[in-house]
Amino acid sequence: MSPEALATLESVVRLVWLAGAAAFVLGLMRMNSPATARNGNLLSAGGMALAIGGTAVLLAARGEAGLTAWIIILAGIALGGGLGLYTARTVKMTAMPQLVSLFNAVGGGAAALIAIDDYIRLSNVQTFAPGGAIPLQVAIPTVLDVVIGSITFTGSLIASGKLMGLIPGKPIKVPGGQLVTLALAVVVAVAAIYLWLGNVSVPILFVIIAASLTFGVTMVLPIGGADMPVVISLLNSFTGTAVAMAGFVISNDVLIIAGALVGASGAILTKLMADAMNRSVINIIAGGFGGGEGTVAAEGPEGGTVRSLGVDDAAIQLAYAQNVIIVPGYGLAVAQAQHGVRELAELLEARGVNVSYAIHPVAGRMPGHMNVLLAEANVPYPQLREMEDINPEFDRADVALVVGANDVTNPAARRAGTPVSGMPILDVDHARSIIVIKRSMGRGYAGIDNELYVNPKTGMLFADAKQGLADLVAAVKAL
Amino acid sequence: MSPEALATLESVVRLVWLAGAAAFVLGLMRMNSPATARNGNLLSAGGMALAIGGTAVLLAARGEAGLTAWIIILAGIALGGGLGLYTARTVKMTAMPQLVSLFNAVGGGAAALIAIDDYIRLSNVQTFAPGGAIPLQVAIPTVLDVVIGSITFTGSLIASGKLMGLIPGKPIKVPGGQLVTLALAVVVAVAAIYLWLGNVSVPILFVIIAASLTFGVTMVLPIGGADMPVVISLLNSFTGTAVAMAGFVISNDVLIIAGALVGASGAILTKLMADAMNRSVINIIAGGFGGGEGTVAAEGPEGGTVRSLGVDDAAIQLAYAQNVIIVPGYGLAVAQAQHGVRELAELLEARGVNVSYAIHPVAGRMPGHMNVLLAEANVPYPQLREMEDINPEFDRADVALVVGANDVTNPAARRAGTPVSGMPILDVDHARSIIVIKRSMGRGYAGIDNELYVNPKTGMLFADAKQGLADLVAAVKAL
Amino acid sequence: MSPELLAALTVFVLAILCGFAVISKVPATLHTPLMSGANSIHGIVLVGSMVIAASATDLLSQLLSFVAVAFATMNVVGGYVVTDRMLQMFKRKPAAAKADGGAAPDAPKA
Amino acid sequence: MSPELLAALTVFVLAILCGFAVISKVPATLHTPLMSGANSIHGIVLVGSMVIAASATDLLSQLLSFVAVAFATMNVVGGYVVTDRMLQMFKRKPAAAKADGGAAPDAPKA
Ligand SMILES: NC(=O)c1ccc[n+]([C@@H]2O[C@H](COP(=O)([O-])OP(=O)(O)OC[C@H]3O[C@@H](n4cnc5c(N)ncnc54)[C@H](OP(=O)(O)O)[C@@H]3O)[C@@H](O)[C@H]2O)c1
Ligand SMILES: NC(=O)c1ccc[n+]([C@@H]2O[C@H](COP(=O)([O-])OP(=O)(O)OC[C@H]3O[C@@H](n4cnc5c(N)ncnc54)[C@H](OP(=O)(O)O)[C@@H]3O)[C@@H](O)[C@H]2O)c1
Repeated sequence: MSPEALATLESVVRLVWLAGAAAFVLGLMRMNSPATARNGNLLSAGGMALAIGGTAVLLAARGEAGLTAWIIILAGIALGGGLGLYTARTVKMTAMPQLVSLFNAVGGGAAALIAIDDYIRLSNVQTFAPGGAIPLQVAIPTVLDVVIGSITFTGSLIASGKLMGLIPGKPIKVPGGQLVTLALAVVVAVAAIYLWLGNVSVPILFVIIAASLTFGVTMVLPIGGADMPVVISLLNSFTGTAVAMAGFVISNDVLIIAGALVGASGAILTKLMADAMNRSVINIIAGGFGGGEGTVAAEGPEGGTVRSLGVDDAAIQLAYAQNVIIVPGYGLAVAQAQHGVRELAELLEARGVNVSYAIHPVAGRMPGHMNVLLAEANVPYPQLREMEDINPEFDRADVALVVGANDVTNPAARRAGTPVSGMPILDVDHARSIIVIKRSMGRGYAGIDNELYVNPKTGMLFADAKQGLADLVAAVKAL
Repeated sequence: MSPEALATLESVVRLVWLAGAAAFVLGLMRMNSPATARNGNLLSAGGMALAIGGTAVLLAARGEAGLTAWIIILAGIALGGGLGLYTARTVKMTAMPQLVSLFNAVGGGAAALIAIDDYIRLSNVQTFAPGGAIPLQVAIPTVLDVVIGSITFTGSLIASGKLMGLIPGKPIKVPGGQLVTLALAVVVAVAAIYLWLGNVSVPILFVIIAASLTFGVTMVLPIGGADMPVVISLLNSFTGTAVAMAGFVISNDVLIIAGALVGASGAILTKLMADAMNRSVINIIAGGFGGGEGTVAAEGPEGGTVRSLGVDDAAIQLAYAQNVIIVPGYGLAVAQAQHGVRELAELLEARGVNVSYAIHPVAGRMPGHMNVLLAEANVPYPQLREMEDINPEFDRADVALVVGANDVTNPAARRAGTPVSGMPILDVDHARSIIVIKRSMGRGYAGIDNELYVNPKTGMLFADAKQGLADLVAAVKAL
Repeated sequence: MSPELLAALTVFVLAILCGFAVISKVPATLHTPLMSGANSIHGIVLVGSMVIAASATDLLSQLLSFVAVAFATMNVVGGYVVTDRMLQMFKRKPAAAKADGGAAPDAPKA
Repeated sequence: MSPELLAALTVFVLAILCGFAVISKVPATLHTPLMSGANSIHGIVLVGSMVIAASATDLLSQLLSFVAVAFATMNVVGGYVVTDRMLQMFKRKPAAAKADGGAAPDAPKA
């Protein structure tokens, strides 16, 4: 290919990359609303295909890649693509967050590898020309990429492991704790400054890598499993930043744009996620009250009596109500009771009862958890009502049926001074009567008692969510 | 200043410009919500000050500007700044759109002047080196800048004149109409292609300027005065684009960024504005049904009887109601009756009536018109309720008091086939009883009869809004 | 295509995307202030006007750039001030009825 | 600071602003799919991995770039597919109860 033709091709490929980057932005924009979200994801995927295709054409035209290089590329794509496709296709809906975290880990790893490879090559060149330093504008993004990418790699793996249950979900205190973390940070900082001062040293780079990889582990281990979605989102933002740095290292605009885009949007998303739980990101990373997964205490809240309710009573209340609002929570997800709840709702609707679902934004353990589960059980989308939307309607509800939800219904959130204070809650206590299905008087994620349970209007139906719903269905049918 | 120091300064100023551009984006972002909007505007202004200050420092350091140049700059700033400050400070709230349009005109003019000046200079150089063409990557943005900037200049002036009443608000049919417009477009296109083919000619540039200036006039003249806010928004987006082109012409990133930002956000805003009126931008530009400003017909809608209501009856209904919803419209703005309506509301509240205001997004003649007017009259912000928010509450309202609103309450919008079909309306007809203050059975902006007025629940209080409200206040006091 | 032009195009496209993303779900109430706020931003053309004024040597150039500077400054100053005045109206608590200009009711226009 | 670096920085800053602007008022329901969607986007690192793989000559570089390509592709392919699966759940009308995988209820984890 003639030099002019190649130059033109380079320009064209750069424009193609730009088009790809634009598709990412437009795709994310469309993912802001449920109606266009899927389409937005496809747009983004199209942009990605374009960018990758353009790269392949450019590399082929440049002709610098030999047979080995092509084999490496194609084998890598086949291997990674196959693994990605297989795991993404077969994962269960409830196991998605851990998979996303895994994908995030490899993305961060790839970004770090680019900088590592680039640095080793540059250092080889420098060895032949001693005294010549690696310019600061390469050294800075290289080190940042390696540090952030490595932290993301191990951090995301740990997060994924916690969610898979391979690593205990409980906060694990690292021996030495904050001291170790501090020491690692100091090592990284000193080594980075050493390299930025103009010294070229691969061993020092490996010190940075090792310290950063360890840092990723010690950062995520002490955080409770229930906080993992926020942590994953944060690490996702990190990967974006690492990719942008990789873009600076190899002077590639599309990496810079896409990386910065993810870095920034991921940061906002992390904040939104934390906000929805009424916590700060700092608080989560520092290891908050997370990890106390249900069934802690068995005593009722002081000063109130708990009224236990039989299945038949509950069935009658539901069957003869006009308006029923179902409030699903984490317990429903754990018990995989989404199909049971749908069955009950259909039964009630067939009897002329109005049924809707009140979806708290952070019900469950990841944002949108309830929507995904109920959608999986084919609950019609319009029946799912968001908190702000449905809260006024509890006043008109005859029965609120709470299934495995706890914190998101706790009226204590309206007072100051409790761990849930300030978190917006579902106004379940405004309903004419309340039925709560859970196994015991156990606490929820925040680890505090729920005043709703001692409300005189409340009847407790102690059961596993799945079993309790099945019993209710049978009882309603028998009426 | 040494060349190295100057180079460093250039880098710094470019970073300052970038910071300014970032402030524009962040400022616009904050202007998305009423709580942060003012702060956002200040942030944007701060970015602007930074960018201008940086430019001044850079020009001074370069030392290429002589005394004359500095006098020109300072005199220009003093003149333009003084005019801008004075007009902006003294304008009445109701006259804001025409002023914004005026500012838009001068902005577009300045953008066009930059390209014109640049072209003339380049052509002088080219004359000395005959045969050398102006490169396409300069010629294209130059022509685009000149065309768009010129159209904006005259178009915005006409829009402003229409709103000021200097030019009749009615659609003015240009003799020859679309033919003239088409001819102008052809002239511009041919001349542009001539220049892009490598010919350097200042006279041809002036042909383009003249044709574009005329095009701006013929484009806006046939559009009705009531559609001007949308037109101004569109021209605003044009100016942004022209400024971005000016940035390409003189290779200045901050002009490109800020211009493109305004071009794109202005385009979206124009679409949102048009959407809110249930019209398309194309439809507006092509000159729709606009311009029929009130008082067209005097006959009542067929098939219904109109019930006229006395002031005292109306006062009693209002004074003994529990919930009153006030629906302000264009007539209230015209009659400057915002203070009267606040007085009546306060009087009613003192008697224990719940009063709120239902604000339709396009009530009046510019978006947010009603909010601005009522805020000016010190109506407490929380009493202003948006359409989606208050519509369900009409069911519980004892009286809906419609003041000079027409189209936004017309139930015909719920049916297909009328000019307002599909426009969301205020559910005024759901109120227990309805009082309408207007001068006659005259039509609104859309030029159709309002079925609300023949609703048996409706009583018409025929009066100028200001006078009618004053009478009502007196009558309520007398109770 | 020169690398500079490519870079400028990249910047252009990204700024357009920013513009699209920024104006997404705006309440209609804020349409007019937003239009006005965006209007002030294109006053950045003042930077360009200053640059051409600084290098203007012949009379025509000086005249053109003087007008450009004056126009652009009017756009900047007037734009921000008028936007601020509009937004002042949105404050939640009317801090003690202030006797601002423009409150004087005027003869109806229509 | 070289002009290229300045240009790259400009692009970086603009992309950050785009990122901020894009995620503004998102319903909590979409937080997880959005996170996953953003996660796929940084799979663009595959482009960088391909570029270094193409110029890898020594064994170490080849190894590193092979791993990078595989990692990045896994991120891209898996990311988009899993996001799409999540978003499929948001369709309004469940088109005839489809017997999708993952519906099989599983033993509770807690
Ligand atoms: N969505 C997110 O993004 C996210 C992320 C991290 C943390 N969080 C936090 O998670 C909490 C969510 O609130 P939530 O009300 O959904 O859940 P929750 O407060 O954690 O309570 C769940 C309840 O479900 C019951 N339960 C557990 N297994 C059950 C089973 N098999 N059958 C029936 N009931 C069962 C438990 O009581 P028994 O043991 O008595 O059965 C427990 O009290 C909030 O505090 C939120 O801040 C949310
Ligand atoms: N807000 C925007 O951005 C915008 C922009 C362009 C167009 N529009 C359009 O404007 C319309 C707005 O609806 P709207 O209901 O507010 O107004 P409207 O439909 O235009 O009706 C206004 C009514 O006010 C009455 N009126 C006029 N002067 C009056 C006075 N001095 N005292 C009392 N009443 C007076 C008129 O009836 P009488 O003559 O009988 O008194 C007229 O029917 C919509 O069609 C909308 O699409 C809005």
